[in-house]
Amino acid sequence: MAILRKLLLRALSLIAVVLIVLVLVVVVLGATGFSDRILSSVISEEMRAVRQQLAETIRDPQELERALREQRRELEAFYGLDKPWYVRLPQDVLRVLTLDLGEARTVATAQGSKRIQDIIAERLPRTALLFTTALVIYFLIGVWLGTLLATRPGSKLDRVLSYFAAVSFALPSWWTGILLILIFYFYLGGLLPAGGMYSTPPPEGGLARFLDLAYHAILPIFTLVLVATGPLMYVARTITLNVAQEDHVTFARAKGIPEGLVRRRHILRVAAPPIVTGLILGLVGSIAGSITTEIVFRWPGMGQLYFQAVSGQPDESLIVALTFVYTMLYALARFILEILYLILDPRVRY
Amino acid sequence: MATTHEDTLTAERAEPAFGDREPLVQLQDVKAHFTLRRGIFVSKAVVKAVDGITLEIARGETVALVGESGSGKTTLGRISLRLIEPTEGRVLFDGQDISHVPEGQLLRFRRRAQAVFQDPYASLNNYMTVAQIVEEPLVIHKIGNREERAARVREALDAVRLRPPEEFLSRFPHRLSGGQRQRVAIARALVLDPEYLVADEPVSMVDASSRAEILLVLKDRQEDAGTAILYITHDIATARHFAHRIGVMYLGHLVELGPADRVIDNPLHPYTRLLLEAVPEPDPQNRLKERSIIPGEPPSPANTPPGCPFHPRCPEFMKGTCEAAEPEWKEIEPGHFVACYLY
Amino acid sequence: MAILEVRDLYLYYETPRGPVHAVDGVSFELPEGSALGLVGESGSGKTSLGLALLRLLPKNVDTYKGSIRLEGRELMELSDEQFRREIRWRKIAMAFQGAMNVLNPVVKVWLQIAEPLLLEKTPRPQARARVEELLELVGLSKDVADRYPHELSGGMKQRVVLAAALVMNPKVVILDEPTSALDVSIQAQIMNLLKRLKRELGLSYIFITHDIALASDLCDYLGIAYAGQIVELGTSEQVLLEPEHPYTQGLLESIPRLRSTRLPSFIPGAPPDPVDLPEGCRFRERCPKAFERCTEMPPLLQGKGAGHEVRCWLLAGR
Amino acid sequence: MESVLKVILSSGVGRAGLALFALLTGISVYVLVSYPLDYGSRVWYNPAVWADNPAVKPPIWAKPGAVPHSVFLQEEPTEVRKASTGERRLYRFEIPHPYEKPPDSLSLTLTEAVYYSRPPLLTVSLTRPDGRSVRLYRYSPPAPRPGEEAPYVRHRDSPHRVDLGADPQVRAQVSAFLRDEYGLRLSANELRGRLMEILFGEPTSPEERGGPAAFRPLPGTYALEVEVTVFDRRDRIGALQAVRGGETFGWMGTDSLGRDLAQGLLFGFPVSLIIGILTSVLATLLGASLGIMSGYLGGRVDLLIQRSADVINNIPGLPLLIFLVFIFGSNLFLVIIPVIVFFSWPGLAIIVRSMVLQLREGQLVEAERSLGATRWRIMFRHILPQVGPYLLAQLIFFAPSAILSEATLSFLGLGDTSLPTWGQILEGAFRTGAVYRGYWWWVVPPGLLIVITAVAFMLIALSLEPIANPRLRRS
Repeated sequence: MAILRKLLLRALSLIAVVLIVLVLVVVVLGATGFSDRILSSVISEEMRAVRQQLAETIRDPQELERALREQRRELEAFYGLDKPWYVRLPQDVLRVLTLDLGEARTVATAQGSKRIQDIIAERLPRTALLFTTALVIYFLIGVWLGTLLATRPGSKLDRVLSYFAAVSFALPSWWTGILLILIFYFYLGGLLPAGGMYSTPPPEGGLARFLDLAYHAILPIFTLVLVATGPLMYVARTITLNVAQEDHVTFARAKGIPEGLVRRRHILRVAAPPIVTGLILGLVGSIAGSITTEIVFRWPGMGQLYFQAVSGQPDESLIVALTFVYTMLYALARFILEILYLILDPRVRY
Repeated sequence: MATTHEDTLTAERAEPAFGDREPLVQLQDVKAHFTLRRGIFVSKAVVKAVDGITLEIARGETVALVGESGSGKTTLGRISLRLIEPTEGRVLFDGQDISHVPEGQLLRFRRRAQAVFQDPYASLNNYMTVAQIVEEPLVIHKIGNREERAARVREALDAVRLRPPEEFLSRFPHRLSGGQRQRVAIARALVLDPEYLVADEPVSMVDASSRAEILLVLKDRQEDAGTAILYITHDIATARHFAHRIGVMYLGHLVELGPADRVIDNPLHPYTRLLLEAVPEPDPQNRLKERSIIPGEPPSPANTPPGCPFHPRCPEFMKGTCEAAEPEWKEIEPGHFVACYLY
Repeated sequence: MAILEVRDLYLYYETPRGPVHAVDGVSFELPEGSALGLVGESGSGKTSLGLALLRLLPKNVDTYKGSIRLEGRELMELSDEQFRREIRWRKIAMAFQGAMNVLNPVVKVWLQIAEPLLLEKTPRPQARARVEELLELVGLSKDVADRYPHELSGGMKQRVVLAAALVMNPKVVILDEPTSALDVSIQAQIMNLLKRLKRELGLSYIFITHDIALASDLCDYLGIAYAGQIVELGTSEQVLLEPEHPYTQGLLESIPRLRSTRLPSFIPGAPPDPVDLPEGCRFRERCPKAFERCTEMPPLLQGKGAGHEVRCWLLAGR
Repeated sequence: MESVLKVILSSGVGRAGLALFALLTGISVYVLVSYPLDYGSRVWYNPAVWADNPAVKPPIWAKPGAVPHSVFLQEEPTEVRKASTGERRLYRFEIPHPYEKPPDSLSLTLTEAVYYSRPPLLTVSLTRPDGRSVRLYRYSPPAPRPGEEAPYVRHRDSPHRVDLGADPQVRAQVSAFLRDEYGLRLSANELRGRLMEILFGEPTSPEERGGPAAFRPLPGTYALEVEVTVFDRRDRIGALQAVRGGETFGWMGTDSLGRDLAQGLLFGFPVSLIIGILTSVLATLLGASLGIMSGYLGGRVDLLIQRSADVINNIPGLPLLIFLVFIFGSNLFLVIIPVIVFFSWPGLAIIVRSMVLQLREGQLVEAERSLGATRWRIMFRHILPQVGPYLLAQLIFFAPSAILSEATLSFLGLGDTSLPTWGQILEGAFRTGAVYRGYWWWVVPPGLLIVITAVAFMLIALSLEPIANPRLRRS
């Protein structure tokens, strides 16, 4: 029961975080007048279409102006521009919370839907594909290398990999991506593609299509792995090294347990919960990395979408929706890892 | 319960003079209850660390509090120093109630009452030299000029047998042994010439061969300057040699109090008796016999049993009496009190 | 008949400041079914001695040599793998100091006790039964088996550690400060238990402690360690009643006696820096009886008769 | 603090980090002393400054033997001849060109012309190693405007620049030259893009005349001559500058606007260090003071600080960072650094609080309280020194994150455009597709410098591991 209560509390606090972020985003947009400006430009755009339409039916200029003013008021009421931003706020927040994310202005799905829900539904799996594959790979490599190094602190390999960890931490994922493009696309004569998810035109057939996707995913995933492995490896090494010095490890050795089992059961098993904590702390960096990696490799996922929403012609609904979705994603990933932590560490189950 | 062996020295030291002297520190029915929050949905648990204790310490007297972990002896010491505000009851120092005075007005009291703590590795600031550490109380209380303070620091170091003081002044704590550190801590406490000193397990983390040195320093001080000392310890044997009176604590209660030799030679409470039995002495005969032991483990102070707190483990447990109500505090022989239904 | 015979055992550590002489030429014999107490204060190297006997050496070992004979068999000739397979826990087990940190926090108690059994392919139900039997032997209830260490009190953990040490029916059990973190009442319970196990199972103990009074509670023989060396060795009677070494004498006099009014005394000064030991006798700087010879030459351990050995120049003249 | 330095110096990682850091600091100080503070707006983002530079050229060391970029400046005429009305002043530029290929470009820039009656007349011609001379270009500064009084000042602030490799007038002149000298008939239009090849070469062979014209390089010394005819002796020419565009440029090459990347990269040093240090100092100060307050004071202050820290700690940083910088603008000191600080403090505050909680219950604090020490004294004299080394380690650890965050924002086009940074140089490279064309000198050095700077801090931070993580000290 205690474990359930703990999870419930954690879930509640993460939900609170998502809410707070959502409110923060809406408040910032409203208080800076950004929201109003975007809305009025949307209305002006629609008014142009309306004017053309009405001009064909209404001949009298005065009549036309009146009809247009009427239309404009209706539109303003429709978008809520007739009320100040803080009156719209609860409504906006509620709308997003019920997953009614509105419509995008410039972006659409392959089928042409402008509903942000559809857009995200299309993009999210692509991001998830990159992100989770990379996460699994760098988790395995990082933990494996880190725990391996912990068995021989001070060795040459250990020192080399310490430097690698420092460099890996210092590598911006986008620059790493650019370098890899330069090497594998430019210098190696297009050995690997420079970006995108599929070749143009995409190959037909399930397997061919999948292979094409995998071929395009190699560099972005490699980028994410390269950047994230070092820090995780270092964390895993430090934690394992600490655990290896604890008395219970000596006790296990004294019992005549073979070194392999000592490592697995008495060092790694004990080091696992704090390593998961390290992974949780690295999550923020991974999300940031996945955004810039998508941009560099023109991977049509959420990160690229976010970039599009912010740069060029800003799209308020899209920004709010994506910030919200990113926060939720993060909270979810974090929650999953925390469940893992609880499973791994009997001490916190009570 | 007649005493079996009497000893001239004992009789002399047991002179019940202290009860008549003017008390310096008076603890009157003090309680310290802490609420322990277990979680948002769970009710709070109340830890009764100290549960109604009355004790007086006279000028020039050493009172030892003995008991095992969780008995509340450390909390009681802290209350007497007003490091903890008692939940109930009063603490009088030299006749003045200090139990609820705001921290800002305690400065004069702080100058007159001092403490030495258990862990000489944790109670000294590792970033300060011995000279700075011992001088600090003088700086805080704005006593003397630089030269006067330096002289007093040297005096204090000499008094705790860190000799010659010059050799220690500029050292950092990590260059000292546990016993030496503890003497620095004592010098820091004594440099203000306190009237009252709480020594909380001052030797438990010091090598056996150096313990007596520290306790003798304290004893000298008490004899020369008439300092009242509250000596908190789990080592009842040292209490016999360095205290005038011994109080035995169990789960926040004082179960027995009396002149040191009387408590050792004529223990009244079953707990005291078993505790004494458990103390090993270097004797080759020991290995040939088993000790009588206190069964079980002490319950948590968050969950104290009703009635006499010791009744679940007591070999003399009387059903219907011991668990019903707390036993009264009775004086069995002059100055020797106990809380037990056996008397 | 000595079950364990240790001759000239050395264990030095490498540190940035120089080598630490943790165990510096230690020799003793442990007769079968008896208990030898090794008493020493901080820096005496007593814990290193326990580790040296089980060959649990830290990474910064500088020197590790000497002779350890178990039932007449030289252990120093065994390979690490042989030592692990044949000696650890099967012949020599150890109940560690500080039971708080000795148990693996994420593994259930029963598995930690049964681990060496399961390695030998003992079927799980049988191993489980053995664990429950041991838990009862050390005075714990069976349901402790399925708990995690953090759910146990200090005294219970110490018992679990003891049960774990007994699981393979070892000949020798090294007890490293098994009660130092416990209250006296719990300490007395554990000491009684140790006595009972010794009597009932015929165990031989090496009892490592800083508390000479506690050692007398269990030990037939006592060795007094100072700065990596044994300075006095003999039966409990010899060492406690007729101590010859000034350090032993000082140590005994510094114990406060409950039943006597004589004030305890103390040994002035502090143990020497293990990296920078004094010339000659290592105790001479604190010794009230030190004379010229003590600064010139380190004294050797010499027999005084009836197995009583003392490392002191005072005895050389006799 | 001494001991911290000792810890850093005791490991190879720490020594390497410290050496790197010293180097970076040295370069930054040099840049701060020798560059104007408004370098960004006045130089880097001013296209006129870079007009003469070749676009996207690699550094000189990358292509040995390539035609270098050369600038020839003359402020005084080489020769002056009196004329009936005024003077003829000759400016002569000797251009050594021993290369087997033509230069990338040739341009001439006139800065400041002052005249009193009629505008001076400039006639530009090129004399080649074979003795042939080509008339290239004629120019007169704009005539006086109605109502304007002498002296008439022209091109003082906007110099007149002519690209001799692309100007239509030059094409027409060269077309005439080919016809007159070699009998080659090539229209001005056909010469588009081939002027350099023709001016710095000669037709391959007489047999091929009439066919499609081919030219072979003509190595030797060329002379670009500018004859300035003035109609009043007081007339003045400020300076004339001829530029032969090379295949390479400077130590670090150029970007698509012809900017000297060496300058931009150099200017990035102090900017990066300032971002790193300022941000980490602010984040550490904020985190440490909130953590100490939270831990020592407890109660509502504690609750408020810890709840806020928890929320901020649970926000995915970059999306919010992008959002806030996008909304509030990209001023480095007013927005970017404060926002990064805002996202950085919580972790530290949480850890410092737990350390302080432990210390507060510890015997040192208890001892100090019983001595009568004030809260203030305990917090700063006794608690702070104990968390101090840890704070220092964190301070250094924050810096690379801050540098990377700013670089990422810059890369996303949200950088502060008043200061050139490495991230912005990379943004330009990525936006213009430099990666796909292999312009490595534009892409690799800025990223490498970001990494090196971050690594310098990281190495120091790693060497402080025994302080930041005291459990390791046991080994």
